Amino acid sequence: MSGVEIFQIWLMAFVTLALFSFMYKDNPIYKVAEHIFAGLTAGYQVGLVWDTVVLQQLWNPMLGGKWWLFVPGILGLLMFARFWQKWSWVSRVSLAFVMGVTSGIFITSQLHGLVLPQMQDTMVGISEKVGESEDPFGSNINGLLITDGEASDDVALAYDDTASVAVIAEPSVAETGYPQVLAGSTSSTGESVNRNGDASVLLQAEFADTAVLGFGEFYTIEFEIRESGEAQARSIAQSTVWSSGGISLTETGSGTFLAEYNYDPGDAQEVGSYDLQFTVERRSIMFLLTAIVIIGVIATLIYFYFSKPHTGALGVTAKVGIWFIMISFGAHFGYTVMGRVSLLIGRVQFLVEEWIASFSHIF
Amino acid sequence: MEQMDRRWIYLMVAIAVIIPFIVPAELPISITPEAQAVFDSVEAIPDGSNVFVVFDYYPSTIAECEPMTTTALRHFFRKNCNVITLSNIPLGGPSMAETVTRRVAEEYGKVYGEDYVNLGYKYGYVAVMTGMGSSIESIFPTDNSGTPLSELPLMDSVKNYDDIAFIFEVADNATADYWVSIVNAQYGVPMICGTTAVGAPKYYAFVASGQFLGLLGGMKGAAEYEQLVGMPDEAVRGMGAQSLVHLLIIALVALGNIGYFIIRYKQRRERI
Amino acid sequence: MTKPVPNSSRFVSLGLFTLLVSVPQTLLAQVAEGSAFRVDRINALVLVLVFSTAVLLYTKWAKAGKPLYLRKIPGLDAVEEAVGRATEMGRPVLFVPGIAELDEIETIAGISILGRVAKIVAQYDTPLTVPVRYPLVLAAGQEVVEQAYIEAGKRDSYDKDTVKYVAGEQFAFTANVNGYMMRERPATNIYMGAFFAESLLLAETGNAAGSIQIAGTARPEQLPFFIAACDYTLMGEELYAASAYLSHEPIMTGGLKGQDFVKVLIVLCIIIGAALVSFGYGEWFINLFEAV
Amino acid sequence: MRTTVPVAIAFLSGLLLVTAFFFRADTFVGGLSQELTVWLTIVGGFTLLLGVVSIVRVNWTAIQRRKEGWGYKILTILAVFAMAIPSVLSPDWSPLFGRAEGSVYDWLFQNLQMPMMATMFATLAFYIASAAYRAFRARSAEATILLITATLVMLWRVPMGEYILDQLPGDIPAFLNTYVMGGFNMAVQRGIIIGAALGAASMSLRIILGIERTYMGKG
Repeated sequence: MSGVEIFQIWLMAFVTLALFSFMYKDNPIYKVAEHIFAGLTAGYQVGLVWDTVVLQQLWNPMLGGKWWLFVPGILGLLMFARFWQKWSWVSRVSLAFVMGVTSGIFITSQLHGLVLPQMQDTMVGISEKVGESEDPFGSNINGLLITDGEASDDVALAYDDTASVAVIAEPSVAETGYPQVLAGSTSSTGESVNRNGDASVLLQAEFADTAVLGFGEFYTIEFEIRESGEAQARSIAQSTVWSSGGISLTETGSGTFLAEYNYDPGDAQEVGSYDLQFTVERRSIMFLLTAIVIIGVIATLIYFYFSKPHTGALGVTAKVGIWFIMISFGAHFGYTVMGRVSLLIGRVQFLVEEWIASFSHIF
Repeated sequence: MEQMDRRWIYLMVAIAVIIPFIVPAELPISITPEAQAVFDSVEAIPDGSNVFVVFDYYPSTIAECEPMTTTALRHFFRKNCNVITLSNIPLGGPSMAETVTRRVAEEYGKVYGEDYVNLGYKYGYVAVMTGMGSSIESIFPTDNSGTPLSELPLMDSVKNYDDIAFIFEVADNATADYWVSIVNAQYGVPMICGTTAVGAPKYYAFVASGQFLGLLGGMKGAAEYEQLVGMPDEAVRGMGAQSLVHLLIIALVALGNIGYFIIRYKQRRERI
Repeated sequence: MTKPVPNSSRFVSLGLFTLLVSVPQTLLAQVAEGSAFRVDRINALVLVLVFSTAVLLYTKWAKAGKPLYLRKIPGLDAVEEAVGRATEMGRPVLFVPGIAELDEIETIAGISILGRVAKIVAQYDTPLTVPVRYPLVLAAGQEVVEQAYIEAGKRDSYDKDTVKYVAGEQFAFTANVNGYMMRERPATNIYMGAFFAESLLLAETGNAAGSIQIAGTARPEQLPFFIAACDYTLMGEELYAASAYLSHEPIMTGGLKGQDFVKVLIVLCIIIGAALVSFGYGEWFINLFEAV
Repeated sequence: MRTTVPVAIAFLSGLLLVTAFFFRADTFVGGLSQELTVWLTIVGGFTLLLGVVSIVRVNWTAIQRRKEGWGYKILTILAVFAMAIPSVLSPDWSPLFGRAEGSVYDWLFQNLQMPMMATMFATLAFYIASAAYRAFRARSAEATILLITATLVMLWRVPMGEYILDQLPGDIPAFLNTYVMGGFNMAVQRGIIIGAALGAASMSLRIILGIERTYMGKG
């Protein structure tokens, strides 16, 4: 450690201890440090503004051909007019410009960037998506063929012409996310899918889940088909929070599940060949958390609603609001304590690890 | 007990904070999902991307914030990302960005101008953030030390937010709100925030809405991040002192309340 | 405080006109050309327009003297009581209008509450001290207090040093005010405005000095300290509501009512959205609020 | 004139920025608003110097009038100049000038200003401990909720405290993070954020339309 470095560390330690000494009581050394501190803080800004504003942003670009920058330059200088009583109103012009531009950015950014997203995220349902299978089939898959029982041409389009239905599929990706659709797992029985017939076809899909379902968690499953070249898939069966959608789910082994659905092609679809898609989402009933969030946001907004007296239902909501607010402020308090303590730790870290450590270089 | 000189309390705090530095103890540091998300989202950025590391904190909070910027820089340099630093703090921000970044860059043998650039400071954060959406050069014609951006090879490929893959904001004040409401909302640049503990509770709202991909709260958050990146440093070392002082403060709160209830109980008895 | 200036109504109507008529028209023209307008931000435009209209209409009504209801804030009654207590004890009242500049809305609210406090103080002839951190706040504060003494008919009791500039630096300011509290032991301390880390230092010293304390600030991170160490606390927007309630300033009242109106809309949207999403029909509705 | 010109400038510049938000950046409005934001960073930069001038003036007056503690105020003024003068001189003349590493400016910042700022805030840890002992009383139901939450959060956020929580039944740390921080706290913060955003937007609107002029120092 060089002499200069030791001097620097001792200087830093001196001002640190000088300011801490105020804890014991006010004293001249503290006052010296405090006044130097106030001056340095002001002086720092002079260098900063001179270099980054006056030179970098104003003077050099003006020399470089952006002559029109003399306008903001003058506006900036006019700020100093406030030190002369008679002309102080002139500084308002500059101030008004700063306030005008800032306000212009503010209105839109506050409403667009804060209010909209925060509102949007509060509109949550009672279940939350925890995991989702990737679309396992990509583009190069076989599909589901629906015939009208006559057009053998249709059959010939893509598949073995003895089968009126052909399924399916080598999943192209199944590496990420859970649940994972298992390779080669989606299938149907070989029965005919004839939209004029009454036979239905059993669609099956298997998926695996790396983690066991936790409390309040469940799967939602969707079979979809997509006409070749069409972007939007059509749902043919969907299990949701509220219903099974005719899909049955059985556990087949450790962590693998089989989803089955009896598809009646007479229901809806046109004759043609389709891509078959299958997705599974792992969801969690988040009733409690959702309720806390929605009630909390609304109660807080109502607490700060001043146009009606807080009586009746409004009063109850506001009362709930204040309890929520107290919990939040408690969290704030805990965190603030943590923050202040950290700052002290930073100084002690310096004193112990650098200053006291430097003793060995001197003594 | 009510009359206890507060200087005794100051002394207890001082002792509690010094002991762990003299007798260090290794403490297990648990990881919150918010900190894990910070690590994961940085990991997910393609190697070699251009990223912002923003020094929006005053020197007063270096103890909480500097471990975050230091670790972030290590994390990015390890991934060979190009780091662009800037600050919206007129008091010390650009100087700290300069010092910290240079120090970490030396660890990784990174070259100024090619691997990292310090844009420095400009007045008016709303204008700075808005203006960089169209052109970084119009707001920062030069870097912090006055070199025109055109002379810095890294800035050839960085014109505005379209060329920025990620924003790592470290703030001890409300500037993080404007990175969210202006840059993230209007330009869709993904971001995370490292903040002092004082600001952390508020930012849970931005994490929930997905506007922040993750959150580091205070020195504990910094310690978690250091742990995740695999480079335990100042914040991890500070956890011992942090623990002791917290326990001391909780004990003081409890003591104060016990005294309060005893007095209240006595008063009530006297009234009867 | 902000007094209506003769030509201000012209700007208001000009602004209203521009915002409500010409901007959408230009924008629609642009859409027709299918060019530069950000159609994807139309939701934000609607929000901006609804919000601006609400604020401006309420402000207009407030200026026209239409009675607009604002509920009373509980902590405000406490102010009167606390000043009364100071009179009984013959000790001064301390009022700190925050430590921010005059361009901060919290400071403006603080100053307008100061006007009310000064009036009560003047009536009871209780000494008042108002330390400030910025010259502009000093000017505004002096004007408000003097006005209050005049309105109370106590012009002669007004002392120009009631409002005084103490120090420009945060902690220097705090140390000074704390010193005052320990020396003079004011019976009542009122903190209304923007406070930062010094909130705790002030409130704790006041607590130690045995003063009744009433605080108000809009900064959530400082509120826990005021709540814990003060007898009454105005939280967040209550501060603004209090100043609007006390000052009957149409600009403040109008703004507050306009915000309240939009708040109700937001609450309704959240309820509708959450219900739709829970039953699985919410996607289109949620997409209406997408910010791009 | 003294009011109309500033109000008109605030109105025009504000309206332009609002309009530009709804147009693409490569339009005329977009370009103009971009130019105005650049101007703002220049004009606003000068406001930082206003504070410096104020400090020097206030301290200088105090010294002239030999006010209490005027001796210390000399130090303040000396410190301003010690920091400012070398920083505005060209680094081409001497490596001590300018703002780069090795300059007087940087040295004073690193070795005096930075440790001082850090220490100023560090003292708050002592005050907060003392306040915790004195002021944080379970006076009412609300204060009790605040106190309990604060204690739990304080325990949760440090390794030793978390160890203690882990000894209790149930996964308290996870509950704190998910329900207290991500539930109750998050909902309240969101309500406050929305309310504050509306407040800020309403203030901005009034500034643009010239209804609000307190910022001009007009009482």
